[in-house]
Amino acid sequence: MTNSHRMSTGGVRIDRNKTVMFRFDGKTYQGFHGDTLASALLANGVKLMGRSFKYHRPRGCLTAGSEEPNAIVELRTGARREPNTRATIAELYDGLEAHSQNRYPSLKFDIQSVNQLLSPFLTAGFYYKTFMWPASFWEPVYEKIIRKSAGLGRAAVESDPDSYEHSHTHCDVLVVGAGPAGLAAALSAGRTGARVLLVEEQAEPGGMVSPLLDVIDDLPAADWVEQSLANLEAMENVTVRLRTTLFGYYDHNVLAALERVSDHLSEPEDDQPRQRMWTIRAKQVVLACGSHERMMAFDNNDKPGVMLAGAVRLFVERYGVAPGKRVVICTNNDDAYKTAASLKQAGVEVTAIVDARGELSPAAARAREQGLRVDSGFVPCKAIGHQQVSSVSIQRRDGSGREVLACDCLAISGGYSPDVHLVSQTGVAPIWRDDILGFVPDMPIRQERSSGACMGTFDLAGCLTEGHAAGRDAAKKAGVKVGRATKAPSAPTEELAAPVAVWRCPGNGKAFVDFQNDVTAKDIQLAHQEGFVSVEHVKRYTTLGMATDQGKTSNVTGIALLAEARGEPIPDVGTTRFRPPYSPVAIGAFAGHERGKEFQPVRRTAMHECGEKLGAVFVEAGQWLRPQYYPKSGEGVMESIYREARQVRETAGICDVSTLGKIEIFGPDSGEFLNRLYINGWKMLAPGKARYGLMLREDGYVMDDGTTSRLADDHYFMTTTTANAARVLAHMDHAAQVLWPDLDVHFCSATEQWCGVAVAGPNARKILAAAFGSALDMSDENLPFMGVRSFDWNGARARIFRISFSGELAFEVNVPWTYGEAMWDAIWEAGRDHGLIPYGTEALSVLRIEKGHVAGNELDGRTTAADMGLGKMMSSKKPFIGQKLAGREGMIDDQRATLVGVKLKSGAQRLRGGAHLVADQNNANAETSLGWVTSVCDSPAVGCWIGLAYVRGGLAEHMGNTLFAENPIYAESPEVEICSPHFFDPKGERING
Amino acid sequence: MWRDPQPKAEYDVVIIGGGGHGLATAYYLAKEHGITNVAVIEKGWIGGGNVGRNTTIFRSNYMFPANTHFYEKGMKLWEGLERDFNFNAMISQRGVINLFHSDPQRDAFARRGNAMRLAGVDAEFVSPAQLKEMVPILDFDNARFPIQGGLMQRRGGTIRHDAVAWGYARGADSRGVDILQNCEVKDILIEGGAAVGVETSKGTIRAKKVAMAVAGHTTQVAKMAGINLPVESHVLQAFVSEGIKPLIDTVVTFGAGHFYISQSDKGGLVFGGDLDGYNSYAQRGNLPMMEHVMAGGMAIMPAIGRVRLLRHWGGIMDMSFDGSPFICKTGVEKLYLNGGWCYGGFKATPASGWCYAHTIAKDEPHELNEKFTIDRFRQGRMIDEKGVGPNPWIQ
Amino acid sequence: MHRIDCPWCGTRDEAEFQYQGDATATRPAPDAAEADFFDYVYSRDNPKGWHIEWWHHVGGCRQWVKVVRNTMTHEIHATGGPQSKLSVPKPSGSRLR
Amino acid sequence: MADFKPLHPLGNLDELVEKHSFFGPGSAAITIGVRKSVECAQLFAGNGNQAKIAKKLNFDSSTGKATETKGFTALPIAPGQWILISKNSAPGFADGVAKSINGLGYLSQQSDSRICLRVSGPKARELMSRGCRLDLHESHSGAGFCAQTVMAQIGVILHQLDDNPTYELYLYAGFARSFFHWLSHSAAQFGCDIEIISNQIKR
Repeated sequence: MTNSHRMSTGGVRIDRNKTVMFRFDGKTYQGFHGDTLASALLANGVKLMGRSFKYHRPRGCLTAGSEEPNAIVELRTGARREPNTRATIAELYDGLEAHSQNRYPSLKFDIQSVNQLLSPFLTAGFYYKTFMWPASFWEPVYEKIIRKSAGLGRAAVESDPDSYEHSHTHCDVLVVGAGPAGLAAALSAGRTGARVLLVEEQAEPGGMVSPLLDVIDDLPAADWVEQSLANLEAMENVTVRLRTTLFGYYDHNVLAALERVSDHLSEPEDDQPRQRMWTIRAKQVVLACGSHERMMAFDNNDKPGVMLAGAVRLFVERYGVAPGKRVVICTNNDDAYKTAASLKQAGVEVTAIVDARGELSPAAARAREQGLRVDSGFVPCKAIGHQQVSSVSIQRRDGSGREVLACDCLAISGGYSPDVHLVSQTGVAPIWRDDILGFVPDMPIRQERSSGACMGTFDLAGCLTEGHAAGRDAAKKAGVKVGRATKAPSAPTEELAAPVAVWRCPGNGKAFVDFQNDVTAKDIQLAHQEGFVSVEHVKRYTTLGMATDQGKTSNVTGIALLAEARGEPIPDVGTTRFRPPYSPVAIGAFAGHERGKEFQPVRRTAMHECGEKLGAVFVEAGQWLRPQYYPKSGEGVMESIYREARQVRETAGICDVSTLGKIEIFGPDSGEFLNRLYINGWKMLAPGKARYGLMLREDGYVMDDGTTSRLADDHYFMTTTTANAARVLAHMDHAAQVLWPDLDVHFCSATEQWCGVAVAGPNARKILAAAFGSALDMSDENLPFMGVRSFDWNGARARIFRISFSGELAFEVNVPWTYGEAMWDAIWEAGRDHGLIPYGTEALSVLRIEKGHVAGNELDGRTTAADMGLGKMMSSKKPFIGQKLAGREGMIDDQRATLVGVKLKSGAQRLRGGAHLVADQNNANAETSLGWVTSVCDSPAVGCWIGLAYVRGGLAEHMGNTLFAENPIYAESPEVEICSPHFFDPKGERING
Repeated sequence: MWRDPQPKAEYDVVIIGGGGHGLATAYYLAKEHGITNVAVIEKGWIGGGNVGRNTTIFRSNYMFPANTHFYEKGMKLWEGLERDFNFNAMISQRGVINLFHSDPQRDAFARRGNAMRLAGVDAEFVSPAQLKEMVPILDFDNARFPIQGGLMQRRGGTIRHDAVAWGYARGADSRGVDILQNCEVKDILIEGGAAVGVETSKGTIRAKKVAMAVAGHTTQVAKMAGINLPVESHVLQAFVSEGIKPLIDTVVTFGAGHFYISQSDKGGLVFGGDLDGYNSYAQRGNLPMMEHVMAGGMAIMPAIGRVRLLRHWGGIMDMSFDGSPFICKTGVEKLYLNGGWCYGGFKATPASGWCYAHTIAKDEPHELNEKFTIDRFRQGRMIDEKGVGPNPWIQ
Repeated sequence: MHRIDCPWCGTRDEAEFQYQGDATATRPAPDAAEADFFDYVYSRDNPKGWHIEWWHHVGGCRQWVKVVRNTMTHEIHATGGPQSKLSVPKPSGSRLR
Repeated sequence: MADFKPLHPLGNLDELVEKHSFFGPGSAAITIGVRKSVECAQLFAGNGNQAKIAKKLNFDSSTGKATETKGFTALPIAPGQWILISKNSAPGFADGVAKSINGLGYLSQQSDSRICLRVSGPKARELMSRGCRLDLHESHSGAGFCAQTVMAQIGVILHQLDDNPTYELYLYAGFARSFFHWLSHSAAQFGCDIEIISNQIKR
């Protein structure tokens, strides 16, 4: 059965010298380079390509393009398996492997096709009603059945091995579609010198033009198309992108397109991505996206072998494939006569042309003159055949003259619907035109215009003229000097007679409207009978137009049938809203390179490798990576953390603190600025000193805290928490630019100008003195607690801050970023004899919990300064952001949860963050919960598990009380004692060493 | 399904808004309080707002008691809903899992999970090993933010959203409630400091009580009565892929990016992320958030790369300034407010309708909704689950 | 996708900005009443139509850009710097939706 | 002790070149140059002094346009703010500038905060389009064009050096490796070479 339906000549897209081997459902076939999977299967006489969603009816391809509802397959295998791939646009490559889907055990014999027998129950809305007997069975029984039969193809379960990329472009004129109208538009716009981008979904331009029958500028259309493409590509100001689908028309004339870079290959080559997503900022847009042919609703209109007439012609002309050997054409318009002519020219038997129109149109008359049988006033009423069509029964519209015609291909044209998908996305309403039986776009409302078939212009000459004018108009409106008028490409004028409405042909069987979702004409009537009047309700109830083709071939018929049921004209029914994307787009393409480890950029500190060398385990802190702990060989996580914490208090530790946000602030009003930002005062801070500061949001809750130093009269250096660095800088931008532009204050981030280490522990001074040598006097006198000094150290400008998060004698040393490693090494070297160890964020946390210092866990955006025990810091002598709203009754309520310490009582195993504190274990509920534990550690310094917590009433009410740390998630409920959060060295004596 | 009546001159209660909440309110007014002389007034077609354009998830995994009890009431109503109105809404308790990716996040989730458990709501931690079993396509090997575990509510899940609107509509209609479609409220009539009816595109309709339930248009309608609310309207996008065979059996949310996902009964992957982030009444979103959401998907489930996005759309969220809703009386007598649902409105539908019906019928809130007042902001008693403060676009 | 004309950088994609809400609320004087601060933080007009709002150009010059934008159509009427005085346009026959 | 040896945020540059050069097909259509060091500072005009500073230092008043002076390039980045980049990586060049503006503004030392990558070659513009949302078409931006924008989620200051075109990208040091990873991977399809751009003066 090899290439039984391939004609000996013809096929402008295929290269007969390049044969391509491929497999479908395990069987090997041969096609040609340039084929689609659908054309190659048809060439091999394979008509059965899929099963429908609900009834599992056998289906062949209906169309030759991206609007295909039936012939959808699983393409490729393994991690590259792509479900629901339209065989009509899948380009053939050597070794292509595809499988039919939604069938078991095989495409030819599908067990679930018994659903057809159940079809009385599976009509519109079946989900909602049928499975109510009995309701209690829904979840355990029916749901499983429904879910198992859900969906079409199988997605891959392994990570997608291919890459995707994004790309950006700008143009004066974007032309969508390279059919005759689009080519004419791109040519005319291009000749004005405008920057033009032409995108075309197909691998080749030309659209629905008939390459041999049509004539443009006195050339066979195929030649004109080829010449036009060459002309466009020769223009420097024009870019043509084929295999590129414009799928979304977004705000401000930004459009998105998907370029299928490698889908026509077995796998991407040469570091190319699989697909590339284009974001296009176009000044003006010409939409020339054509139209979609419609099916007629007649019984069994879904049999394989029943196809749209235009698709039949494309298979013949593009691929040299005869979809059948004996073809019956049924139409309500003139376009199908082109199919007849094409088939005739290719030597395929056209048994009859069944034309619903009572009067012979000029095209019909010509066909008759050429010896073709034309049955005017007839419509198809039933397709007959087992797994594919073998004959069709036709009759007059009044029911008389019934006749059965044998055929193996039934080519149907129910008229053309202008493709208004993209233009609808701009908000343009489709308006109904009775003369063409289709919706066309209303007046443009963005910078776009429609031309050609998508505007309802179906004759070739008209398309060319419109396209040409649209291209020039777009260029002009984009601000390009368009110069003298140019001549539009020309084609012989055709007289197209009007189509006649044929929606439901006579019959009582299954006449499909939406093929993929198995929505029949009867379903639409039924939905209406059940009281669904709105087109949106009917869409949702029947699922009309909700399949992967978004109803491109079915919506108009569905609306027409609803109009019939409602007894109203079509415009009164209206349309449902088209939603982007125009055709389905791979999720990976939207993500682009932002996946896996690349989901977000990684920020590394200057000393990252120092940590690595010492065996650090890193942890994500926002985008940063920070050393979390430094396990020695054989050491567990906890052992490592507690060893590090213990060692800091015994000797000394070094910790990379580069990720803290750092902001340099300049100007005479800096002090005043800080006064307004922070709750505490700043004007009296002397140069060379640092101070802890707390800032609120305008609603009175704590925003961030940190240490800020005064380096000179008009120069401050602020630090923020790692997590809030960006937020604080934005907050300051607002304050400086919007609130107080009169303040002479200027600032910028210096987070990456400076890197820093904290050196903490009794030996810290000794170590740094050794490291600095004569560069800095480390004495208490020169560098007292909260003192700040700048100094030159080994050729680097360094800053040292005597501040302590751990409660130990501690310093933070900053040097410019590129000296980070050198600084680390120098201090490391100096600490060799003083028991210096590296410590990570976990030990840092242990140390600060022991001291009762708050951190991220305690700053959850719902805490006030008073909640944290810092109410007294709020100055009453000056105004600051958040001051007023922090005074609302609910925020100063004495029943607020405030910061306390918790100590695990002996006997219990451990404490965990997130536990709720209750007084009575036997009466633990949402109302009796007094608060929650924020941070915990098994404190080496205290000798037991301790934690920080917020408790209603705070220390005032609970000091010394025993509460339960209720933790149902872990099935734990240990006893804890409430105590001061200053567990260790409460008098703060250790900061002096 | 329901009648298409002409408006009467007067009703006991007029509900503005034929979305999920309005219809549910009418249903419970009739069923629980015997108040059937009720009209639900809808500008377009019923169920055309957020109840028809959400991602169909229900859950009650909140931290603050005001929310936990309320949403748990909703959960219980969901569980009995189908029998209640003899209509299959395809309720599927497939579980909702919030992934966590760091120790602080784990602790924050523990706090929430414990709050749920203490309120009698189911919650549990699931380990990476369990997650691998439940959601095999999660990426544990190459994640930018490694998955450490998840907080799971097994009773959470998904429902067929349209069925909810239709079920309530049918139930209300059969009890005598008039559903007036294509009827736009132009003004709220106030006499002597009390609401007495509405002016509509179909004429004046008087009412003993007027109740607003208009989601994204809450501030617009409230303004008719001179009420200014701490609410902004923002667009939230939703996405659905082509139908594929079952791949994801639960609802999964990514804790380190804006992404959540489930799979519908028809096989589509239904997913979403965060607000587009600017005031909007347009039911469409833009590219940056789309790309961001799908990057979130690819960050934790790189196998979905070749699954195709079928459609995306937007809904208008009535974002309150603390992320929590209003079901309360207003400064105007006999005028009631239901709004500020942010993007949590769908799952609240039954509880919202039930509590709102109570509030309207008794002219005082039920204890389940007594904290959902407008005054809470002035009092400084916000219910801010996210802790991001008065910035509705990031709530 | 919004394209916002930053007065300093020129027209840029929405992706470079962080939205910062209603720009018509003005911060009261420091000694104003709590109620005034309440309105500043919580009272919003939330118009369906023209809205004057802040877009912080974090991915560019870091200026707080004032933007007059339509919340129904997403159309932008005008942009200005942090201290600019912008107002909403008179009703026009825009068909954008 | 000897002076500290600086380490480039991309690590050992010789190893980087070794590892990444010519990893694409055919001859390289992209060259990514890594500047060994950048000597730069951020200049702020004090309130009301913007025009005075611009005049004093002969800055081009139009936004989006770099000014070349004898010793440095000035990239305007916000009203009254410029990034000054020393032409010969002279350390301490900012002190000279500070002196010449004589209290009209403030300088923040930023030499270590950013790295500089130079993108050149026949496909430079196409490579830039993979991440840059700006219109870099020749009709729109030429030599001297500069802008702050975001590429691959990372903030960059972009400076077009010539019409070939050649671009320089300045980005924060912490992002150096992430950005380089993205840039070099995006460049692979064109064929890409890595080179080190030495400084005329050693720091």
